[in-house]
Amino acid sequence: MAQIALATGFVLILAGLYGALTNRDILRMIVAFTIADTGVNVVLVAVGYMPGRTAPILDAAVPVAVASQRIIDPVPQALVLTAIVIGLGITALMLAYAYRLFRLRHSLDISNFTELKW
Amino acid sequence: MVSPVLIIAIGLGTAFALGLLGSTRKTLLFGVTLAALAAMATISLIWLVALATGATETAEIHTAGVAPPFAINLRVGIAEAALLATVTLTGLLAALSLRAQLLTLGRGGMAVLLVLVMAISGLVMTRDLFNIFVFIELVAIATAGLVLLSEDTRAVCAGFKFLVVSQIIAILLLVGIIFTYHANGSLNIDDIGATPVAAQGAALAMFLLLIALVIELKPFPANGWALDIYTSAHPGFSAIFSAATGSAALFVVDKVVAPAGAEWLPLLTGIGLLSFVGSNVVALRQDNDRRLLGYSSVGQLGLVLAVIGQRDVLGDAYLYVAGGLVLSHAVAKAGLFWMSAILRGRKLQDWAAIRARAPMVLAFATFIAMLVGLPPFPGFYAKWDLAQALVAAGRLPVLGLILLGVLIEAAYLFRWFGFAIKREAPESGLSANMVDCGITFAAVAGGWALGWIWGAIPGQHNVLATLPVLAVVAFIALEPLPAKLKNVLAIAALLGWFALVYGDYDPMRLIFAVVMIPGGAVILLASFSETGRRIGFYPSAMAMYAGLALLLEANTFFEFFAAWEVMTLGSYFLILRGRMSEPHALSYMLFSLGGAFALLAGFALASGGVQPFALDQLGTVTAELAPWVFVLLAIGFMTKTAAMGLHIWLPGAHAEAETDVSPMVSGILLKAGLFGLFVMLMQLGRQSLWGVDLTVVLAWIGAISAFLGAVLSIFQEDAKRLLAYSSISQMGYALFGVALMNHLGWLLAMMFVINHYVYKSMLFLAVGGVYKRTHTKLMYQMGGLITLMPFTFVSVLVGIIAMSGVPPLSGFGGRWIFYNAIMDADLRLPLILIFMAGPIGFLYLFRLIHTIFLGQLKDPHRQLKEAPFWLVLPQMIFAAFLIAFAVLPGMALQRVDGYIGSIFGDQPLIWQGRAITSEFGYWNPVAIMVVIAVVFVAVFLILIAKNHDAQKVKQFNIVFSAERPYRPETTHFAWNFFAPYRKAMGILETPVVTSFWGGVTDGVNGAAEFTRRFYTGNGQTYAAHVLLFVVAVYLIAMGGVA
Amino acid sequence: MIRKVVIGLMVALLGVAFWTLTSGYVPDAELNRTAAYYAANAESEVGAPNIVTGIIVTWRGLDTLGEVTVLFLTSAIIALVLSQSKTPKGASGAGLLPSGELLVTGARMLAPLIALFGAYVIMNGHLTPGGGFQGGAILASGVLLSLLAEPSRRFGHTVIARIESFSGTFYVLVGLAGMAYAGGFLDNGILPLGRFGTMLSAGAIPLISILIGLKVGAEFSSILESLHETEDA
Amino acid sequence: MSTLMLGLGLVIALAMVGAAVVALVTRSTVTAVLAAGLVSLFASVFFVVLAAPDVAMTEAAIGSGLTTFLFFFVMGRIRREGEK
Repeated sequence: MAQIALATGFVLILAGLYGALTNRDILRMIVAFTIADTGVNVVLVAVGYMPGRTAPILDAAVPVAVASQRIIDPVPQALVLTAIVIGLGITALMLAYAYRLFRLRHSLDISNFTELKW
Repeated sequence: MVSPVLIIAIGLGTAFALGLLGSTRKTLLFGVTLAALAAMATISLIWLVALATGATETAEIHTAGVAPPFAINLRVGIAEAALLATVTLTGLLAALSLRAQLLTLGRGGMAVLLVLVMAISGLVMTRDLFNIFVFIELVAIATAGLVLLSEDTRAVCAGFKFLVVSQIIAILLLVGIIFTYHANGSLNIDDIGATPVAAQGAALAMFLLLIALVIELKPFPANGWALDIYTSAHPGFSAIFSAATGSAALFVVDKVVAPAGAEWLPLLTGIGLLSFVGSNVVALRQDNDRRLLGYSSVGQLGLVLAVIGQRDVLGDAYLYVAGGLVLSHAVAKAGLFWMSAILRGRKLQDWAAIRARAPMVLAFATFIAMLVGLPPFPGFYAKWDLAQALVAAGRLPVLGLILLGVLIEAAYLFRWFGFAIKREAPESGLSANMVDCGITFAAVAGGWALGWIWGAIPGQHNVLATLPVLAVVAFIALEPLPAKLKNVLAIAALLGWFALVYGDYDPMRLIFAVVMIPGGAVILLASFSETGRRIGFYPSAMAMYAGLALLLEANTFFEFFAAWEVMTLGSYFLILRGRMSEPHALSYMLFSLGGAFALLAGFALASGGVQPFALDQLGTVTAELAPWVFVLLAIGFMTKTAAMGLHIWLPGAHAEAETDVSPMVSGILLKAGLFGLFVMLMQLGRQSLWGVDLTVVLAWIGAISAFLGAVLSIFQEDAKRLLAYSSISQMGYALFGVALMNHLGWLLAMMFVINHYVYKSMLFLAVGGVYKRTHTKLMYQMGGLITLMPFTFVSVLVGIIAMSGVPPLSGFGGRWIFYNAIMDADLRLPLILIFMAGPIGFLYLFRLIHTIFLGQLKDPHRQLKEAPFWLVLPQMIFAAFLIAFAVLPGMALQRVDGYIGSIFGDQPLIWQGRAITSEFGYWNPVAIMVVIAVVFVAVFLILIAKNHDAQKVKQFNIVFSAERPYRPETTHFAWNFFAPYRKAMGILETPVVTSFWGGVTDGVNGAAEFTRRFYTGNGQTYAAHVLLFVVAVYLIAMGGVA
Repeated sequence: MIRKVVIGLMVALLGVAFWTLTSGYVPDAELNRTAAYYAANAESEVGAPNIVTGIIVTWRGLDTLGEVTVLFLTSAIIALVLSQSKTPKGASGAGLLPSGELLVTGARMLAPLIALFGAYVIMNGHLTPGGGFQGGAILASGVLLSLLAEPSRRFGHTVIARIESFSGTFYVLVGLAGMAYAGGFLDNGILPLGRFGTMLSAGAIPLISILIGLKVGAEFSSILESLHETEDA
Repeated sequence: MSTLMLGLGLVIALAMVGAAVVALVTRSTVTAVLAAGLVSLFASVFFVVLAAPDVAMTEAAIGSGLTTFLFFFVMGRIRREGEK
């Protein structure tokens, strides 16, 4: 299972990167990056996964005493939560930038914004 | 002690709380923001001082009340505290620099700035991998926000490109972090380092982590995105981006690479070096100031990354070296960005506007010297220690590339400085106000303070604490005084110093000291002819003299090298003062730095990293290394004596310098190279490499310099250029003498030290006086000045007699010793060259007197007066000295002769009364003087007797008989005077060396032009570059590491 | 075309690296030492049955503070970005959903429910899945819904800004209180841990969750509003 | 682990990749945004399978919900701007 999740996550990352680097439409670049971000999240969660164990929540079924035999690693999940929110922040920022760029040139083609160079 | 967590809490809390203050009271908001930044800076400084003085230990701060690795922890040690102070102070000053934008935009902008400074501080302190990621993202987002504060709409594009790359970095970083966690079971950096890992994929995870952090450092060539930010963002922000963010990112790499292990260091070294050299090459073709600073920033980050790669060999010196480079970079770059806020124009030439403000020039010079690593700034100490460690570890190629990079960086920075000093200043190019200037000078003060601190660290020799350098600082402070008063003080300072030290010197050093220190004071007499305040002259001149004074004082390699660099810097500023000297000063600086780097490498090779290493231990170098040390040092010293091949800087630099500067740089400065050669040869003696005796090579170079210098000299039309080429020739003689490695050869060289100083200074002053009156240096525009400027004529006459080596003046003494010396030696072939240089020398010297003083007086010159008194006075002193020295050479030479005898263990000269006897003959100066005087008086009387036969001719009675000449100079009989010889010797005039160095310059510039096409401006292409970079490094690294 | 091939090749090479990671990946059989520590000490140290919440609020509280700050920054910057450009007049909204009577009524009815649900998720974050982020996002979706339903109606910017500032400042202050009264910055032990598994337990975790929820909700709302607004900001 | 779970995981994984491919190749930006939202939605289901309920909730609310709306808001703005 973990391998499947890992592979899926990596495929999403690679697909996202490819899309972000080949699509010249700025909005589509951002879409591609969100896909890559999702892929990263899947990879992160997959790394914490341990077959046959439950979510890291202690309750009647999982008392503290046996917790370390029953639950999966909670750390990657905590990291992913942070990563998701940060990803949203960056996506929102890029979108706002996209709007500003569009206002600047009435175009969303990244190759039109090259006056800074050399 | 307040907890450093408060830096984070204050930054964040204030950013959040700004919203509670309402959005209308912007001044209040700004005040609160500044107060918060000031509080953060204060906490950092308190910790810095406490840690530096040993009042407290490195602090480990736990959050959540749990020890690491289970909760995030922070650390504040000396390195962290220094960086925190840099970051917070930069933030505070940047807030002031950005005040107009922040006040317009209100609390949003201020909150973003606060969060940025907080996040960079957090990045410095945290010891947790994922926490690093969070702070990096915060920094990235805040950067994208603050970029928008620029009035430049292109900043929007730059910000977007930056965000795209940030996304890629985030992805790589997260994947790297999670797999590192998987392999180690911990996110704590120290914990990861403490547990050995065998898990599969750990190396790859570490690679992804490191490469993501390295891309944060904008490595060349995957850095187009960052350069656009430098170009378009508000300079107040760029200062943070370069100084604070860059330094923190470096520190993060340093933190992570510690647990990653030493096998990653070569990779970092490689990336760092590529980035350093590559960025600097591309920067050569920049003409936008901020983009140039961007390339320089990126290059500096690369340099420090390469230094991080050397942490395994730097040992205890690691923090000192890396810290010195980082802090120099941070302070200088922030200062330059803030300065660029004051400048209206964006072209490098527009910086000429600062010329009107001396403090601005001082600031600019300070920053450039810091970046290039010149004394007394920390980069200089760092460079020295780095070189020692690298050579000791056998990493010469690394050292070579670093020095190459520094040289290229120096090329564009000093070219820029030249623009600022020499180009035409744009109308109202400055928008100076109190705050921006204040910020800039805060950086200047920081730079000098750092220089002091780096020198004051135990075990170091504090360049700033030496008396001569303090005198230079004093002269900077004395700038508002009138020039005449400063001149009195300068002469007093030189003589005072000489009185203080002369008792300690051996006879040889004493000769040099007399030439350099009181000799300098005599030349300074000529400076009384200047009026006004002469801003910039005295600090520069005193820096040169300070360097020379310290050179003679130096006991260790470090002291010698520091003195050498101080001297170089001072003389560069002096030379740059000349009216047309911009390109020449630059080439002087570059050759000097190149030579200095050869010295640096040579010293490091000799000491093998042992410090301090005394100069007189040079002889203890192992036989294996000695020839290489010899070669490096000889190259370094010969750049200063302008030996043929390394000479092309000299003619322009000497000829275009000011009237009283030319004799200083020619008569005095060239001797520093000779002094170095003496010191070196005294210790190392003869060395041979691949069966070739290196002293013979030197002798050949000396002979060729003597010959070709003379040949080139005879074809000059510019009187000062003629003298400059003659200096090359004269130094060639001296070099030849030194390289003979026998008693008489050295005595000859010592004789040249004295003679060349006297007559070259005299001739330069004389020609300078003529220039002052005629406003031309071209000889064919002059003539017949003998009646109008008789004193000057006398000094030129005395000068050329002395120089050409005919009796009775001291030049003949030189020749006499010289012929004795070569009879002793077994070098027959170079002898021929040297012999031929003699008569050729006579040809150009003849022109000097014939064309300027004899012949017809030109119409525009009829009303001329004698040169100013203060120019004539030192000439007369020199003339008197020459005559005295000719009669009594023993007064100076006898002691030196004895001293040299004690080195070589022989005594070929016998000093008897007025006569000197060698095995080949004897020389009685007094007798010769009497004979010559009698002959001269006799001929003179005959001439006077026959004077009535002479006929006066109107000046233009034949020349204008036909049509008007197309090129007026061709009508002067002295133009192209030696055209007939050109047919024979023209081939020697082919500018082979100039073409060679020109080719090198063109090649580097071409490479720069080619490389910068790489930066297409397309954000997507930049992102592709980043990916390409990652993949390329991956392929290389997996070959080497995994 | 060449560009696509080159990029494809590079992505493929990166894929090789990732493939190495995947193929060499072996899931842990035991919890590693960090995770084991959390499992063993969730009750005694933070008192939160939901270990993930315990980690993000307390053990890795600094990350979470940073993350909240990311949203704060984003919303501030987006406001800056958009305030520099005037928005054209005209129809508003995404234009996907018709803002009919039904939707308006539905939204008005749903909004309190959504808010309640958000509050529940926030308050139970330390017991069950959920917490400040999730709850905050749910709160924001309530705002989103009413934005869609009634594009012309505007939430008070000042109210959102006040909530944003207040919760953020208070969060930092709670963190500092941890330094003064407990083991360190962001230590939840400033309040009694209470009885394990009840609503009012786990020290300051519920309090911090509320602050996070409010903060996140306010930031999201402000981002959404900024991007949605029709008039000049 | 049951084969059923494994099969479920595989199906979701394929669905995610499929949606991602659609998002990247489609000509319409609207479709792309929706497909990307779908990827997130599938991911959140996947997280439930991977025993990460907290993450699943967050991904669903933020990744697929809010992000998608952000896209539409900006696209709406851009369209109005373009019509001007």
